[in-house]
Amino acid sequence: MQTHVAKRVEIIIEAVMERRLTEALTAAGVTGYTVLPVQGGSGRSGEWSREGQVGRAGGMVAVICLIRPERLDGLLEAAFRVVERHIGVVSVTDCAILRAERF
Amino acid sequence: MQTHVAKRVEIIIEAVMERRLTEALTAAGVTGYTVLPVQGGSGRSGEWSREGQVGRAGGMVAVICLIRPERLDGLLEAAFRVVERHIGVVSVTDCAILRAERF
Amino acid sequence: MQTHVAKRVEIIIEAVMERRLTEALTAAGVTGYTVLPVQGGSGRSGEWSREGQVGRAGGMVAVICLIRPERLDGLLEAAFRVVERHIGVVSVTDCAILRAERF
Amino acid sequence: MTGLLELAAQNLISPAILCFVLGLAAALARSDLSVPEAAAKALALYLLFAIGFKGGVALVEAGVGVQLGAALLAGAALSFALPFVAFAMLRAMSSLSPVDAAAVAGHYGSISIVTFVAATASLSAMGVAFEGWMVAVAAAMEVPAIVSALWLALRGGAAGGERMDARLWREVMLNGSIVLLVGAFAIGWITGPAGRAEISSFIDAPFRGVLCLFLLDMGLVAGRGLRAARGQLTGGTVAFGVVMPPVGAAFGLAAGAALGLSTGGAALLAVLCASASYIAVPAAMRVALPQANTGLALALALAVTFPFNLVVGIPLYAAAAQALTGG
Amino acid sequence: MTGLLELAAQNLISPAILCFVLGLAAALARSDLSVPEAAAKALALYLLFAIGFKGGVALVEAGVGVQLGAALLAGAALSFALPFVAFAMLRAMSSLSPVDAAAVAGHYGSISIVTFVAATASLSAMGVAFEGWMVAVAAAMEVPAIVSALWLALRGGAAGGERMDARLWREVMLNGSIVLLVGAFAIGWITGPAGRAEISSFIDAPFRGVLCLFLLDMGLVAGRGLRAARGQLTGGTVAFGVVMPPVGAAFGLAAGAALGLSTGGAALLAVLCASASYIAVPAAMRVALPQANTGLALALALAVTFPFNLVVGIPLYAAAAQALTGG
Amino acid sequence: MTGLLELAAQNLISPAILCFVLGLAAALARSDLSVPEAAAKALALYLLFAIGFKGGVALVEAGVGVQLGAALLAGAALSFALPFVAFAMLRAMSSLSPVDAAAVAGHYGSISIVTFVAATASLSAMGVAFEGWMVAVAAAMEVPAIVSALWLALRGGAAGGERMDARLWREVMLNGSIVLLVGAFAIGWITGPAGRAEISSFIDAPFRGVLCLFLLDMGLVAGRGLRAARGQLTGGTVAFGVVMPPVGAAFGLAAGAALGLSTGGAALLAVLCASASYIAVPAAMRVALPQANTGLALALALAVTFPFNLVVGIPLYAAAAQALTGG
Ligand SMILES: Nc1ncnc2c1ncn2[C@@H]1O[C@H](COP(=O)(O)O)[C@@H](O)[C@H]1O
Ligand SMILES: Nc1ncnc2c1ncn2[C@@H]1O[C@H](COP(=O)(O)O)[C@@H](O)[C@H]1O
Ligand SMILES: Nc1ncnc2c1ncn2[C@@H]1O[C@H](COP(=O)(O)O)[C@@H](O)[C@H]1O
Ligand code: NA
Ligand code: NA
Ligand code: NA
Repeated sequence: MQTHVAKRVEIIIEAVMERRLTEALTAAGVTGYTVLPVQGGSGRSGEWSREGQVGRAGGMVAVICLIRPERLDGLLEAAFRVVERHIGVVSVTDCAILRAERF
Repeated sequence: MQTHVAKRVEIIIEAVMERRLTEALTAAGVTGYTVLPVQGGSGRSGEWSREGQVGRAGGMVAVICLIRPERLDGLLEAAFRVVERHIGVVSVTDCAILRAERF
Repeated sequence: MQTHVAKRVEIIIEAVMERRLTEALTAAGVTGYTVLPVQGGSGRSGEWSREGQVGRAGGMVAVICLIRPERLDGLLEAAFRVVERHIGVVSVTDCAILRAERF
Repeated sequence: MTGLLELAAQNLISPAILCFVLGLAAALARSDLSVPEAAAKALALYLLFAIGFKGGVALVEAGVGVQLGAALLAGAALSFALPFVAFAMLRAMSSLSPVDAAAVAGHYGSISIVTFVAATASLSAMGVAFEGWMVAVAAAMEVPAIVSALWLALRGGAAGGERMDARLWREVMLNGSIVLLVGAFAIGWITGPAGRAEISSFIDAPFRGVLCLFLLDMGLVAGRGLRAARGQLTGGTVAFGVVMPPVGAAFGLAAGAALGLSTGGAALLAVLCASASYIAVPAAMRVALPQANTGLALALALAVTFPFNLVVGIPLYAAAAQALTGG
Repeated sequence: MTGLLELAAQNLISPAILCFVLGLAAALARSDLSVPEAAAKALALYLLFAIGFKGGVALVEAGVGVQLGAALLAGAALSFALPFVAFAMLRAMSSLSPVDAAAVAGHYGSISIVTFVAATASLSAMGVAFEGWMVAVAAAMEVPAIVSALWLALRGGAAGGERMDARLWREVMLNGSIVLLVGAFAIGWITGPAGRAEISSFIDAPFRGVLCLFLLDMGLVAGRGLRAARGQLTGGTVAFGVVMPPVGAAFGLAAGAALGLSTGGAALLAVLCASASYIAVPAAMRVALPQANTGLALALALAVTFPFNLVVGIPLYAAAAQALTGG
Repeated sequence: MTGLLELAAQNLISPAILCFVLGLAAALARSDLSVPEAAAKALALYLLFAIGFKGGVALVEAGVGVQLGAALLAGAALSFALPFVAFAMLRAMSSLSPVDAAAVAGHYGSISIVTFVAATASLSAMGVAFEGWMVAVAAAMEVPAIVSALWLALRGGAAGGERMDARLWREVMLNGSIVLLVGAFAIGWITGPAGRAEISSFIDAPFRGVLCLFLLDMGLVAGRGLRAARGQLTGGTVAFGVVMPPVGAAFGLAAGAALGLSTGGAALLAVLCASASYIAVPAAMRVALPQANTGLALALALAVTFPFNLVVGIPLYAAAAQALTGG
């Protein structure tokens, strides 16, 4: 099948920052994203798990964004401004997509 | 460790189409897949979130499929026939897998 | 933006083995990981879905680990010792990360 | 007329309606108040089980009669016919494409079980009796509208997948809420008043309180739907969302009178005709009519018609039924 | 004999059993009816808490005596011994490998708390009294069977990981359902009748209704299990699934009589011996015996033995206990 | 003094407290017992709705008076002022950085609604009357402390994002628990005793039982928090966690006496001042003060101060209020 080169950006970030991040992405011209729930994790700031949460303060989400390669830098800069001072990680993978007219 | 070249296909699709998709994948010779819940997202058809859902009509899922490279085309064609007329995205990444005898 | 080469390891494993896996990862020097819930799947041992579960015996989780390339082998060996006799899959993707000082 | 206004005012200040208003206001103000998806589904299961079960028990007391059969047939026929009425109105009142109009029409032919539940609670509070087995009529009205909608869409130029294949047909007929409603009805019918006595402190005592929490969630969902669909809800479609319910209700009242239902029964049939589906139909439409704008249909059903019926419709149809049946 | 059949028929048309049947039928018909995972877990927490708490309160009234100690020991011994019986039967009746047979045997030595809860509800409905603290015996019977099963598996040729390491041991002893059951028992015992009075409208009034919804979910799960395991459920294993319960029950009845338990107490001990675990044991087996086919064990326990006990077993064991104890 | 000890002992062996202890013990023993997140949230929604609604109904009976207004103002002022007290104590007692101390201080100025609910249950059990509308004061005390904490953090050297921007301000004011509490209060006030009668078997009868299950979960969460934060909870911070509550309570008692509240009302104001937030404040701090160690603040609030108040504090403050108001 005909596929097109793209980038898959995965941003794992605190749930309280989700809206701020997706708005920043949209402002940076991103046309779509998908949010996955996160059940737990560990990092420099210690270990946590969804079961031990009260309120939303501690939870995290994973935001996945498929974009054309030329948009990557704009996206990363927008994302970075949001995550900069917060915990979380950002990774980028090369990928191929179907239906490129959608992106 | 000994790893083997493979493809990781990620299909984000409406929950109502999940069974149709996984059956099509199985029919196309796929030996395994994993379904992740999706919490929300945004695309050409607007923004949605699991919290705002009644019934299953609006939710989405992410189906992940690790396959040998030679099977990729069959899988994509099968997947495409299901998603074609529906909202959702399909991406493919190169990856390496352990225990290739399982695939 | 400045990115750094890294590996993204995704381990899909039975929920009962989650703690054993994350402890093995930590022992192998992994500094962080994220656990995603899994809703269902299919493989050599058949099909399952979270809705059909009683207790934790049948569920699975996806553990995602971003690491520096030189740590990959240690991680895979640690992971393999845990998953070896169990069902589940392990895949590795090349990726780029922001904020490499965190890994 | 005073009686009617009083009824409406009384209805308005019940905890249940106010909970809906609270949810709506919270969502419009973008509060992060939310009912977890699993909890909302559990509340729905409870309401479906309780209302179905009570209906079945009521059937034991009433006996299976010709009237029940006639009401089931009438309900199915209304569900089948109303999408044509709705389609015509939509084409006249709005600029929706034929396919979108067909999808919306399907939602309005089918029913909203929560509106039904709220109506039974209101009638009980007003002391108006109704046929307990009316819930079976509700179940019979869920599906036929889907068939009409797909037919209208095909005629309206939809291509390809919008056939009602056997699989979709099975999915629709066996969707969870129908199965639970009908199953609980059967269980109530089999176990009868003895069964009801056994679980009464579960299905009767907390019923209204659970309805309050459920309506809180419905308000939240409706409010989010409104915000998501702000761009799409044109004047024409919104007008349809408040005009269609009384039109549907008129059909229901006429049928109820023809069937010789009690005042409450006629009011409930009116409520069923007036209400719009937001569970079974959207799911079927997403599969069969993926190109239709189901977001719009859902927003209309949930954020316009549902509150209209809850606040204005239920007391209105009840008053009309009273006038009509002289009850 | 008439009395027995009547009992069974009565049992069959209770709302609880019919809810199970509804769930089973819905799953077999592939309806999308489902109880969210979180809601099902919450219902289970409620049932465990309520049954444990009531047991503890009952102990205040009965007093801690020699009989309780003896019953706990007998329960643990039965749980330890029954896997050997089950293993021998499985090797004779089916073609399961030793390791798979050991895994299944472990499930049958342990207990199903929902079967126990359903049995207490049936006994109460029949007006048969029982020792309230029997729930403590249930807790004592959860784990020993796992030890026997692992021993049998090792002897049967399982290699490597199937040692019961300290960590697994702790996980099994402190699994959520045991901790909640024993903890609620202790709380009931400490707070006594005054504590029960305080929360009675939470743990008593809605109890049977909650059980109905829970059994609806169990039916759904059992039905899905049946569909998933259709290929693996051979005649031999299914036969084992309905023969083993009465065999286990016979052991339980004998022990109950020897201990001098009341009619209801003996019946409950029989139910515990007859029932098969589907929570604690499968989790332990996945860790310690990953090569065993736990899917098969789970399908047998849930989709064959659980309904058998629910529908046929409970009234049967109750009648046998009545005959035996002359109660 | 005997009366006080008796009260404390009585409080200790209530099912609710014992459920908390069970959860705490289970988590510390690393049992896998857990309440699903959705179920815990649903229980919280129930408690907030019930307590808010009852408060609103109580206001109908009491009438809106000057005392309510004064109490709301006093509550807001206390919430605003207490972080300064807490900050000073933390700087003296521990080696926390100014920013971390400010974050912790913010938690202690705000309130824990579960502690409040548990206190109302204890007071009812002791037969001590209180102003039903005190729950409105609780709502008024949630937010002001956040403003003080951010000001303290800025003064203490925090850089950049720790401004309270309009968006964060809205998020905090409209956080779900405030909206539900205030909304339910309004609904109770509008529908009055008639509304309460309608849903009493939902919000009154099972209330204490639901509180038990909720406290079980709080115990689990507190235990997990303790294990996660073991390294960070130094002697100084733990000492603060048990010294700050009585200090806060003293302010509350004084204000209560000055306002002329009843014995129970003064006790509840003390409880509000003594308790520490673990929902609204942590979320605001994560956004506005990401560099602060909110894990420590949460562990202190949940795993030190919450149990202290539950077990020791509530009876202590009640006894003090009794002595003070001579009630
Ligand atoms: N190396 C990593 N791989 C995957 N996820 C990570 C990694 N490091 C951190 N995370 C995730 O990011 C969260 C915060 O990390 P940190 O900022 O290091 O405390 C963790 O709880 C994990 O969910
Ligand atoms: N570029 C994208 N990256 C990630 N997910 C996307 C993207 N575009 C769409 N999606 C997902 O697919 C769903 C439907 O997209 P659409 O068909 O564009 O409305 C969205 O709600 C997202 O969950
Ligand atoms: N090829 C695959 N791609 C993605 N997930 C897989 C694949 N194979 C197996 N899995 C996942 O691993 C689980 C166990 O697989 P198995 O060990 O083959 O029974 C399945 O239920 C899936 O969730
Ligand atoms: Na209708
Ligand atoms: Na057994
Ligand atoms: Na406070």
